[in-house]
Amino acid sequence: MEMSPGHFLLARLDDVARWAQSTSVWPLTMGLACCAIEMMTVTSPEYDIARLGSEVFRSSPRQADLMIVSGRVAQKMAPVVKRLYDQMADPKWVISMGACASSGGIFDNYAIVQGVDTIIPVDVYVPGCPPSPDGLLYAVNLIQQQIREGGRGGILARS
Amino acid sequence: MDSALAVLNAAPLWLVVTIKSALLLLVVVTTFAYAMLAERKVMGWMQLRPGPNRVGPWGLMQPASDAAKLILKEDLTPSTADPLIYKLAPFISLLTAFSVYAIIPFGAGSQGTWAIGNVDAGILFLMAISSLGVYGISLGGWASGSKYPLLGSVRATAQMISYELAMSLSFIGVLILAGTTSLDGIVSAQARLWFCIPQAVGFVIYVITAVAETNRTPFDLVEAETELVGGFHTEYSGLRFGSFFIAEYVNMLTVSCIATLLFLGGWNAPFGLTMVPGVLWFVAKVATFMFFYIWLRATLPRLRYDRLMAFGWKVLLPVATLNLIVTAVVVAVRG
Amino acid sequence: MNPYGPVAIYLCVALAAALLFTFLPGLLGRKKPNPHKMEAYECGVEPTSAVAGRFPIRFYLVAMLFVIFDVEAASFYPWAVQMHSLRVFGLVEMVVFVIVLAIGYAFVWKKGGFQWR
Amino acid sequence: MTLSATPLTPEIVSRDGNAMVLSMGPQHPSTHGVLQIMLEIDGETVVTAEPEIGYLHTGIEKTAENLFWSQAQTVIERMDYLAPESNGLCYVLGVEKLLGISDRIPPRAQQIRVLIAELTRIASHCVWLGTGGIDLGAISGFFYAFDLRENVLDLQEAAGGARMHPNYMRVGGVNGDLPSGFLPKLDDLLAKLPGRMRELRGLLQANPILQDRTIDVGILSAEEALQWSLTGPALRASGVAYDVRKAFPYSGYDRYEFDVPTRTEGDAYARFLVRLDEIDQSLRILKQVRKDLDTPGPVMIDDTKVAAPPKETIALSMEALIHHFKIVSEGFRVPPGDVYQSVEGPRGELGYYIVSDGGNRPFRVRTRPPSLYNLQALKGIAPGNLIADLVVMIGSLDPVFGEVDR
Amino acid sequence: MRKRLFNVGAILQGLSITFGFMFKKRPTIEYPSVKKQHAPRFHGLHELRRYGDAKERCIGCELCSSACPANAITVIGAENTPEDRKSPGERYAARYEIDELRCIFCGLCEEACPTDAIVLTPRFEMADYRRGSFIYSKDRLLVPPDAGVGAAPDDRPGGIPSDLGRVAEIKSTTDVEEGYSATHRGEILKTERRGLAG
Amino acid sequence: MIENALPVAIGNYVGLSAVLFFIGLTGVLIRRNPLVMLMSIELMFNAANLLFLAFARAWVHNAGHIFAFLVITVAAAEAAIGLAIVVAVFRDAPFVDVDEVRLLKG
Amino acid sequence: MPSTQTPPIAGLAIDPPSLRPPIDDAVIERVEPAGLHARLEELAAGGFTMLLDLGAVDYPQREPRYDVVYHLLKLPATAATVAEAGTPVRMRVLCGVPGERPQLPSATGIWKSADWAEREIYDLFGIVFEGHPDLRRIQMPGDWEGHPLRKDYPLRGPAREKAPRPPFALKSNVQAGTPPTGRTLEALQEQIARVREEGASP
Amino acid sequence: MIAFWVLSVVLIASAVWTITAQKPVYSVVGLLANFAALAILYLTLSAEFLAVIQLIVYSGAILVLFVFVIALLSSGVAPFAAGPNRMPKAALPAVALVCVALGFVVFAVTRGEVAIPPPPAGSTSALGPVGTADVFGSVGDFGKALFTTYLLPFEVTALILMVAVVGVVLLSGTAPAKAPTRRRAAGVRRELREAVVRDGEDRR
Ligand code: SF4
Ligand code: SF4
Ligand code: SF4
Repeated sequence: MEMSPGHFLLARLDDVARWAQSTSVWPLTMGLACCAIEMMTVTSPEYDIARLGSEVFRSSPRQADLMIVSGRVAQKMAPVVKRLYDQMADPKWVISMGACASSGGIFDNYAIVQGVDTIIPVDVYVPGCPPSPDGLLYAVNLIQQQIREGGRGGILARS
Repeated sequence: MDSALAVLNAAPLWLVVTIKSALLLLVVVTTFAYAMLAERKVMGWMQLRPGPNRVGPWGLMQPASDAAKLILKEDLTPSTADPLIYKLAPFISLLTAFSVYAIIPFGAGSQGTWAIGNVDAGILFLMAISSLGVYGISLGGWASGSKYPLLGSVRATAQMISYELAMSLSFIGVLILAGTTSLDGIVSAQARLWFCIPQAVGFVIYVITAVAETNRTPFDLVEAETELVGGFHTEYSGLRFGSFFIAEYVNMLTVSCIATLLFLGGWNAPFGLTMVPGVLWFVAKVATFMFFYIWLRATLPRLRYDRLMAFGWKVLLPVATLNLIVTAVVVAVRG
Repeated sequence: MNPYGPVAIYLCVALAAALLFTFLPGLLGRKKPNPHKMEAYECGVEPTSAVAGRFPIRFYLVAMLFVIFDVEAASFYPWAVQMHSLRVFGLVEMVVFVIVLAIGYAFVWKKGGFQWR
Repeated sequence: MTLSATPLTPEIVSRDGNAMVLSMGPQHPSTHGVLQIMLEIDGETVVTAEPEIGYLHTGIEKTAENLFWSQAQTVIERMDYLAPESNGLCYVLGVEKLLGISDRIPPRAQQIRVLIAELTRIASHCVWLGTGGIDLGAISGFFYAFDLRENVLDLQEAAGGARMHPNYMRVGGVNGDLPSGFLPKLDDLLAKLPGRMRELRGLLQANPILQDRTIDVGILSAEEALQWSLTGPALRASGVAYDVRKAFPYSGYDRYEFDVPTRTEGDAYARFLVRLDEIDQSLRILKQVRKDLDTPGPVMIDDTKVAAPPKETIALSMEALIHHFKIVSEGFRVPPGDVYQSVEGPRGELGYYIVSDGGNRPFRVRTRPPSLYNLQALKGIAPGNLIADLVVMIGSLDPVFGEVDR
Repeated sequence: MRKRLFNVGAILQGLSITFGFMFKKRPTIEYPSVKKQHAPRFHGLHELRRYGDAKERCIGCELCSSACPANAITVIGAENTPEDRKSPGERYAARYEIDELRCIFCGLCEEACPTDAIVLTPRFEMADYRRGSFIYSKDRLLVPPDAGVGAAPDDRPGGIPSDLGRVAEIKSTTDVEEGYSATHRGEILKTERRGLAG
Repeated sequence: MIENALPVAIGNYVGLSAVLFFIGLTGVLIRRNPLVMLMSIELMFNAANLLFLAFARAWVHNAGHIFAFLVITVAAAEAAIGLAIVVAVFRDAPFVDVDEVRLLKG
Repeated sequence: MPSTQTPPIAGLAIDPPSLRPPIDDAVIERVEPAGLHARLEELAAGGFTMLLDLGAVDYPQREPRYDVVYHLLKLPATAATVAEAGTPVRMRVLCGVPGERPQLPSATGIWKSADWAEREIYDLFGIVFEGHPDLRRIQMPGDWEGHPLRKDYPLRGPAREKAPRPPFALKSNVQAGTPPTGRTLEALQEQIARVREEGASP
Repeated sequence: MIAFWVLSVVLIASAVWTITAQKPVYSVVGLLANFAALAILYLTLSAEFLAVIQLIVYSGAILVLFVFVIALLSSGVAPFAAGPNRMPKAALPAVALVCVALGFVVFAVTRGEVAIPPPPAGSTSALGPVGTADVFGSVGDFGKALFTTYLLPFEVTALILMVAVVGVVLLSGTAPAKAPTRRRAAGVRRELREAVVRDGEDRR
């Protein structure tokens, strides 16, 4: 494909932007259930998500890039999760961590939302109950990969 | 090299100064970035983990990527906020944080001090400018139109002004000894004895207030994530939030510089080790002070708000006053 | 050159830099507003009420006391610088000054002005 | 009358001139999950605190009614997710009582149960210690504690196959003997633990700021503690030495020597100390169990009515195959009746009231959630304190919302 | 009580402890480059086994499906035909699907299987971008023909092999280090990365 | 380098000071918000200070500085007391309007 | 396509507590609703300082339909050592509640901790506790309909129970639009191609 | 020279902004700019120390107090934040008069028609460039004057400040904040909660 120099420059800039966004994914401090403990564990010495530049857990959705829905989303909690997602500043990503968040898991019942993707868009699903912390690290890797290779983000409006 | 100097000499003064200023700002911002990285790494080491190490070699590109990310982040203004003040607040914070470096000398050469402006009332200007730093926080929290930021900013303002008092009092001891308000003069007054020895009490007070003024653990009640979510900057996103962040770290750097200048002998070499250039000594002292900051953060829990205020007013203020009276007595008696 | 000349230039540069830092994101960040995003944050629930409520008097008090004691601190500066020449005279002066203020300080203490709960 | 927010605001404000209503949680870094507390604050002082729970209501009890007895254990473990195996143990003990096989559990299985339960307690207290430290702003403690927890979880993973919900306890014993290489690893942990505890105590327990933040915060007298049905460390910190392991021993706990640490102050610091001491006591128990574990033996009851025969036998005997099919495809039946069984979980008395109607699924599993009752006491102790103290109080009560909300 | 705050000694002790930790060995596993070796019993991604002679172990008995508390397994058995014997027994699984997103990795299926056909391996890297890609059907669960373990039973009733309980201990028939080809995700990503991301 | 004369004629300073003073005065007159009124008063104080300093500079005499300092001190005290009154009076009032204050009107 | 799940074996016991085997877990007492409050007060005064637990069970085929179960613990506040605590007495008080307009007096006046437990029973079973200071739903959102732990409440809730389930992949909840089965490499690639054409959707 | 005119424009503009701004906070920002400009103006007048004090006391303390009071008192609630801005009718002529007088004064003074009184005898110190040690307007110079010639006013400031402290404390009436009792009326709690807990129906 032909590219004008300007376009080329823009594309490179876009690459840089994507690199920056992918290496500085700050998660939102939001724990829901058991998975949240494993989410905390990724910061622990053994796994240390800091290595990937993501240890800056922000409690305010305004400053976070990544929402890790870690655990079961109850019907009562669903509006809260949605609101928090809405309140995050763009660009933002979502990891649905664990069976419960992704599909309801074993709790196919009245109380649990059957998959958080019914209320907010999910970028990466992590199966497991709970996923091991390295499984979550893998998911963070996938998010990074996605940002770098064409997901939301960058400077060219692509969404 | 020579030709470069020649060009410099030929250039009009204002241009030289502008270039110098820009360079200095660049240095300050870079130092901030790596101070932050250093904090993350040192904290990591103290916590049994390596810290950022995958973004660039040894994680050295981490600050760059964080900054670029923050720039590209959506910039939000909540509808409850007062848009003008909301946008002004981080600007004020940043401006005051940067401004201080106009008068901070980093070393002395044959042609005088290495500073943008070597002002006679240097230390007073430090105080004046840093006393403006509180606006960013108080206005920012208020303008967000949200409860957590409001609470955070009220706390922050109260804390910062309380400790500012003790901080200025701790300077006065140094002033008495040095007899001048120029930073240059204060450093030269320490050629033989660093003021952290005769002014030990003042130094301790200064360290405490410095930590409190920059809202760091154990005085980080302003941000106190676990109590007030994000404190005054809860509603800020992107680089506006980043500005507060930068301001905080630049302030950290500033107080480290001040500690070095006022109490640790500035660029004076210890033990007569003069073969190492003074600037390096200066940098080393600042770095040590910064390390101490990080170390504290890795170790200590946070004080409770009422304790903090009571400590500032009931302990630090009288002790600082006493300290300077005692200093004055000594000076008056011994001359 | 007047030493404040470079300072002024530096301040202008700093001003420009600060402007750049704080107003750049407004240009570069993409905006995608939605109604919830514009709401004030309150831990994920609807804002419970407009930001309202008054703060207890001790918060005001601290600011007011600060103003007063800050003036006190400000008047220490010239004194400190002149201490070497003023000697005992200056000392006495200042002790008087401090004692007068200490009365006020003690009064506040006694009235519980430094009591935060 | 339901009042909507906008018109009410002035009323709330004017009630005594200076109130602000603030929602702390459900997403708040220090509510340890999804607790919401509606606060009426006066500056920084809490006037009224109204906890609102249910943000994690999972319908576990209902789901359990729809699963086989053995399958139900998987959901039950997910209640107190910091101590899954305490849940599992309690449930299993209850079902065994209903089945009338309590006496026939092999001793080695019981030892392993005690081992896993105590490991779980340590892991759980590590999480509490870490997050409690974070609440107070002492971040490093979090990492040291989680490093310790990681070692415990490695053991759990080796034995049960999963880090958090291994489903290792089984009706009739445990699921498989300890794997090879487990005991040396356990020894490593036992060797590492005292040193790490010393460091943690040095860093946290001795820290004057931490003491200042916790001492005299959230005081509950013994009477109050009983009124609020506090159990576990929270009750023992108020001076009542009630420990299910001593009062109603199970799984052979009466064979081990350990103390029940108590304190009388009843404040957050006392709860903190009691938990730390409990880790030490767990270590003591672990050392004793470790000695027993050298003797091999069966770990599962030999009763094809409740436990599928070992897989190796399936290939050999038709009968075993049929039992296997029956147990797997329709589960086992439990005679009708009801039973209350409790164990000492890390948070207190964890109990199950189990009702069976004779079918292959539980008719009702009612949990006695220690966190729910412990957390409820917050209503009593929160008012009049600072927000910062509230954070400490929540931390010191150590609620787990999987269990509070179930 | 306030005196407590001035206990400088304790603060110094705390400082020395954190300082000391700087020089301890760090237990960190550098994840993407080094992978944690999970315990053999670890409940990770499922795998459907074959015998050494490449016949499928699964006999389509649906026990795993009924043991599964999360209803994550769907098995539809079919009769083997003499021309095309998929498994040694009479029946085989015509369709075998696991919804890995539903699955809670409890291991009950593995325990239920009378032929050790379904096992949980220590693979933990299962995350993916689309919900649909978590329905693991036979083509992704079944190990490659050359990865079979154990000798197939000849005439045992129902095709129950004699190596029960032992092959389940071998938790990974495909090499862990070799990139999880069982999921096919690697290849797809390699060719189609940009498309997958939303 | 050393400028012994004022940068501009002293009259300009007087004028500027007067303008500032009257702006402050106008503020006090037209605003009913006590905070803004107090701020306007501060403006007036500052106008006075400017004059002090301008004359001090013109005459190279210290007294102006001393008096400006005293003015600042008084202004600080005034602000603290003034705001204390505002807070005391208006803490419980829904509106801030000095006309609404019966207390002051007797 | 029939489910492969084996149907449950329903138990036959209508009133399991009456059939219980001799298990020594607590002193059991059955009380009529009318006498409940008095009895509880008596017990509390008699040393049962702690309300260990308060739960309910629904026996749909029995009358009275609900059992509210109080577990009490006799534990002196002065039990400062394990020896003093000894083996406390555990007591179970069962109280049948009729299915029509189930009501009971509240125990919040006796033990503070009954507060949330009673709210929970109200929420999940619909049993009203008279005299409770603040009887609201606690686990479910305030506008929830029905009482989930009643036996006649479907596991998945009334709304979802009626919704049609996808024909194949019975057990998964894959949303419509993804191919139901046979997720081969080709199918995935096909899907990817489609997605790219449509321009990535969220 | 240039500085003076630029600064006067800034000064007047910010002063006008201060008294006309809609919200008190805007006034504060205006005043902040005003004070900063004034400080620079002081510098051009060789009043180094006063410039610093201007920043420290006015900008750093008094204005912070204003911000604080606004933040605490109004907390962003509309009526307080904006404040009534009515101009009493009676004040109109006064304002007009003031404007006329103002115009006259400015006109007269800039034309030099008002006689500037001559300097009193005896200046204090040398006049160096601002920012060099111990010259007119520097800290040292100021200190010397304040602590010798003008000692009395200095000690009087202490008195003023002391009185202010006492006044502030008395006005604030700081009865030590009583910890609210644990038992507040259940009614309050209930009302609070009903208002606060999300309820679908009443919301619009
Ligand atoms: S997926 Fe498992 S571990 Fe995660 S929240 Fe659900 S039940 Fe807990
Ligand atoms: S591991 Fe458990 S949940 Fe997963 S498929 Fe097997 S039985 Fe079902
Ligand atoms: S239990 Fe084993 S043999 Fe039976 S269908 Fe499942 S995998 Fe196949």
